[in-house]
Amino acid sequence: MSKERVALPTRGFFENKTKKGISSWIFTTDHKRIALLYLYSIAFFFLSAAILGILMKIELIAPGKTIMNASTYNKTFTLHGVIMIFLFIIPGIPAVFGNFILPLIIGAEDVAFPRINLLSWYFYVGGAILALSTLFFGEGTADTGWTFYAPYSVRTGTNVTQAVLAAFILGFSSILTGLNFLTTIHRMRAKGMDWFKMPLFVWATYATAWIQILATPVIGITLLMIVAERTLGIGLFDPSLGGDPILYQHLFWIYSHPAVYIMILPAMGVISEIIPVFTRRRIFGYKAIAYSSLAIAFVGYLVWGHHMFTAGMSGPSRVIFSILTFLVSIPSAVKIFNWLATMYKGSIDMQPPMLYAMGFIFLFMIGGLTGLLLGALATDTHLTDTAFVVGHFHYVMFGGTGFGFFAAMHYWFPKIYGRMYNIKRAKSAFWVIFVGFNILYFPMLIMGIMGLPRRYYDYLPQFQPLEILSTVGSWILFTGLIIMLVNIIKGMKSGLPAGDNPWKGTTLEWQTSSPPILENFKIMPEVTEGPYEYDNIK
Amino acid sequence: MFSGSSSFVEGVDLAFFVIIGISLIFLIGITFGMIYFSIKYNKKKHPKAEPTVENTKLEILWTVIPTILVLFMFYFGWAGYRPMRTFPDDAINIKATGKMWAWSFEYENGKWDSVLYVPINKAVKINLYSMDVIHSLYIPAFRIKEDVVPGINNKMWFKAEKLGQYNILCAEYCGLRHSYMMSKVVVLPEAEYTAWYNTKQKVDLNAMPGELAMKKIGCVACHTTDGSKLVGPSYKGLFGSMRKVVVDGKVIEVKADEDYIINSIRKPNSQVVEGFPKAVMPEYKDQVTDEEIKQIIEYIKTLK
Amino acid sequence: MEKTHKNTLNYKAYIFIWVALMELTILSVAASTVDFKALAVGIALFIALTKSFIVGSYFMHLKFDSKIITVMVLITLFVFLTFIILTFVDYSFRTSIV
Amino acid sequence: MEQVITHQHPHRDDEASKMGMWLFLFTELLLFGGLFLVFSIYRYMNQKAFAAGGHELDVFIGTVNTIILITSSMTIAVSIAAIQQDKKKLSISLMVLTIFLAIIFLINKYFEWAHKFEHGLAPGTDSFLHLPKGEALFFLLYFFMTGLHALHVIAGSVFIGVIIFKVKNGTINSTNFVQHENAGLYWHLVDIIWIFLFPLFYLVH
Repeated sequence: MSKERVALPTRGFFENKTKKGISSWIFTTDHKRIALLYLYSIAFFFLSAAILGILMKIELIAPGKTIMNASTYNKTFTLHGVIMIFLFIIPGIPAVFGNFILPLIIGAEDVAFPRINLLSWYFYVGGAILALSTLFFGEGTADTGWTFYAPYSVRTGTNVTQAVLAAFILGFSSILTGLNFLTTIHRMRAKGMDWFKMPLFVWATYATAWIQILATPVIGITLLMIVAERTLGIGLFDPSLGGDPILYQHLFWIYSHPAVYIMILPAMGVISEIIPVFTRRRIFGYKAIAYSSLAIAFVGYLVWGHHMFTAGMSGPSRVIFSILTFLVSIPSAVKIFNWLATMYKGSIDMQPPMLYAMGFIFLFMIGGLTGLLLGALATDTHLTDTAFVVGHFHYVMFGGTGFGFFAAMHYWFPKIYGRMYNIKRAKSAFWVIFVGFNILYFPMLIMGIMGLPRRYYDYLPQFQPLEILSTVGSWILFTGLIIMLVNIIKGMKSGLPAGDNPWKGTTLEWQTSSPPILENFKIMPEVTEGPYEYDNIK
Repeated sequence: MFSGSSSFVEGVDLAFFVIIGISLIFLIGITFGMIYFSIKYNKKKHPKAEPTVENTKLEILWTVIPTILVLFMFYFGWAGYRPMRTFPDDAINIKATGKMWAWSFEYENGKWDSVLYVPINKAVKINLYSMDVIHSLYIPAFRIKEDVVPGINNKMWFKAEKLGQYNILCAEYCGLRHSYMMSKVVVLPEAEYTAWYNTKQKVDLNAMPGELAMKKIGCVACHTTDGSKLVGPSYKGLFGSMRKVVVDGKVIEVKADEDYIINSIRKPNSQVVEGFPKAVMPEYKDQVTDEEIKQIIEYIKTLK
Repeated sequence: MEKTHKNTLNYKAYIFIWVALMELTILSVAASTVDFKALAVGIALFIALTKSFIVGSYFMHLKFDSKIITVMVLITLFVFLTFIILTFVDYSFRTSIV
Repeated sequence: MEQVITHQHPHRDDEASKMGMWLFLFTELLLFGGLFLVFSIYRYMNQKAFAAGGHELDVFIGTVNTIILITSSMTIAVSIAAIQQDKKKLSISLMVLTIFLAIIFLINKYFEWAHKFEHGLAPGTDSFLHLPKGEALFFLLYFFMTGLHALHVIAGSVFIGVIIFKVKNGTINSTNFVQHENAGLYWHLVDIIWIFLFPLFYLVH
């Protein structure tokens, strides 16, 4: 590669003629700039939480105290969870790629409410600052775990109030994003793009937005109740006043289980975009995939109880929630079959986005299939609240959503920056991440089956070999992440110009310049056929 | 997994193997398919993709078959679980109390211990009580777990089928020493159990009532009597000494008299000894009577 | 782009709806003085639902706006209903153990 | 929630801004929905205590407040009809009336709360902690839910105040009144929530 920087034919929306410098970013209403604001802040939080994760793994390399005491460890896993969940995985794909790509892919000039879009980023940053500053106020970061279970969250002296308020504000940010996307998809599709000509990423975003709108307020009010309980000293979940701590768990999971689908659905949407492009084939079972997104969103509302099988729910509701939980796995399975069928007889080009997509399918499958063990009553009784659960949801959240995020990053990178990263290095980064990931999380599944509870600062010596393996995996994974990050940043600065449509995609975002111009399209596009008509391309 | 140390192990492990088995078929099949396709239909070998042909029959097939399979898996999960929730009438009743960060087990005749002794091949029903926050009683070898929720009377039962000692763990995060909240279940032959059950509570005749009360309440999980530091300060030499405590962020010196001890039990976070973590100790209200506090003070006085 | 269509209701209609709501309020208060036992909650909720249906259809123009909003309202209510029902499945069986 | 038109949008889309408002209302609905869920579960678990708690509340004040809110809902609805016919003055005075009614509602609420506090029902006090089990929950929920509702009344009034200003300076007129409609929608939602709060707390014993 030559060291010289090749100029781009157009700098698109990066060029702003009216405002200069930082104010052209923090006061922007352009969805593309807001998306990048999100991207940079999310990347920052992701890395800081990843470092917290590394520290936790180092602590666990040997029984007893290694580098931190129990109190610090408890705060660390709480902060790791809060940042990863509320600042990375939930906003992740919708806020970055939803914001950047959604208007482009449906042929709109922006989202429906650009100023509210900017406002939601401010809520995001405000919530993030509030969450992180718990480190410096009161008795330090909350030590409750990201679930804030009452009554522990009410009793602990750590700064739960502030952490909970942060989550509340972040919830607002999420709601506003959802509201914006729903209206955008309803009102701003290009001429001729009827519902079944929408790309599948749009369907996924649509389903996600409904969950953001309808589930988030429930956690909002629940967290407010915790705040009231802490500040007034009496509470709605306090058993000594007749309250029921399990009701808190109901309310918490009414949101937090659908939130799992806020996390995973957009990633599935990304995969559904990538697979047709790199197999040069119309996606198999378009409608099945579209409907399965809606089905996941809907059935996702009905299964929250499987987090509480041993919490003391009544018998019949344990059984009902178990059946419903099994049913929610079917739409996910349908998606995977459809993706596989699209690959069959395609012309597969193993570019980095495709590698990440296949990585997604493999890891998400392990996540999903281990989920079956947690949905079945007998095995869940043994496995719930153990390291198995931790392994399971990292396979789903990181292996699924995280890999979906990386796939989207590598797929839309040339569109966003007009440049291309080093493809070889991207592929090697993938393999390091993939290997490290499995070495890190697979031992957790085994330790869980052996009976190691989660959130354990210390453990019995019999677990040490697997803990060491897992810790080493975390170092490999982190190395891979660094390689990927360096590659991406280099690509941003000095990658070769990528052209408007490097992957030869058929969806609308590829029909404008890279990077796109401020107004997105010179002539507003019109749609006459489905999104993935590769068969008609010569 | 483990061998059958309780009557539930077989059902749970069967569900486990059924689900894992079906899962592995899918995982291997799809992974193999992905790899095979990406080699066989690679761009280099297969430069032109064949047009996609919709196949509704296939779609229906791969919706219906997984549906049947998951219902099948649900069934095994339920079948292995049902016995856990079918409580026999003739079970021995034991009350298990979880508190930060210790277990105690109380038997029908008033006997109590921090280790759970049970007879082999006999149903044991455990009624779960929490003194403070949510805990979860977990015996991995028996495949059972149930949360211990304050204000709610959860219960569990099991029948141990193998002699030996097994770990009892706390599976619901409960604060600082969550990972140390451990105990053991000891499975004894029937005769040995009966003998143990019928011996009077081993009361150290020299032990003062306050010492017993503290053991029962669980103070000793965090405080020592020999001067060493655990989670909280030791009791040794406490009474009558001058203590540096933090009140509203300021360090002041107070005398450890009776009022000080009462306050430290009832409202421990209003004055935390300097150098110790704040807001760790729960407030003890109904869990300890005034009478018991008096005994505790008498006992602490003796710890010079 | 289309403009919001104007309301089809005149002032009189609004007054009429107001009177209806007032009557329902009084009915609801009156019903509370009679001891309906277990039915009392049902009756009170039924009247409240009727009232909010009227407010929604006329004051909030659901009857005149595009149908998609009505569909969205129904989705929301349906989801809320599932929350209530599934939570009650737990609490109404709290004494029984399977 | 306000409707947004930027320089990038030469066309405005009233339908979109109304849809956005409705979606926002759904989140409000579920915010209270969570509380209604808590209320109904605790009522189910403590029926007697909740009935006893309900007797402590003043049905008369509750009824008066219901009438006030429904009337204010009507006035804001008519004010929208008025602006559509370009009757600026009528529209403004109806909105002023709406805010006036809202203030009376809040004053009533204030006296009601003050009365409760005098009777030792203030959360956090010793007397409150000695209430029978369940009754404490009833009053906690009462204060929490009516308090949150009162906050919404205040927010709605501010929203309407902004609309009055915009009608005055002509931003809102007979051809562009979607913000006015949105304010109305918000106000009606506040009304609907009260329509449920009233019977659940005051009437059902």
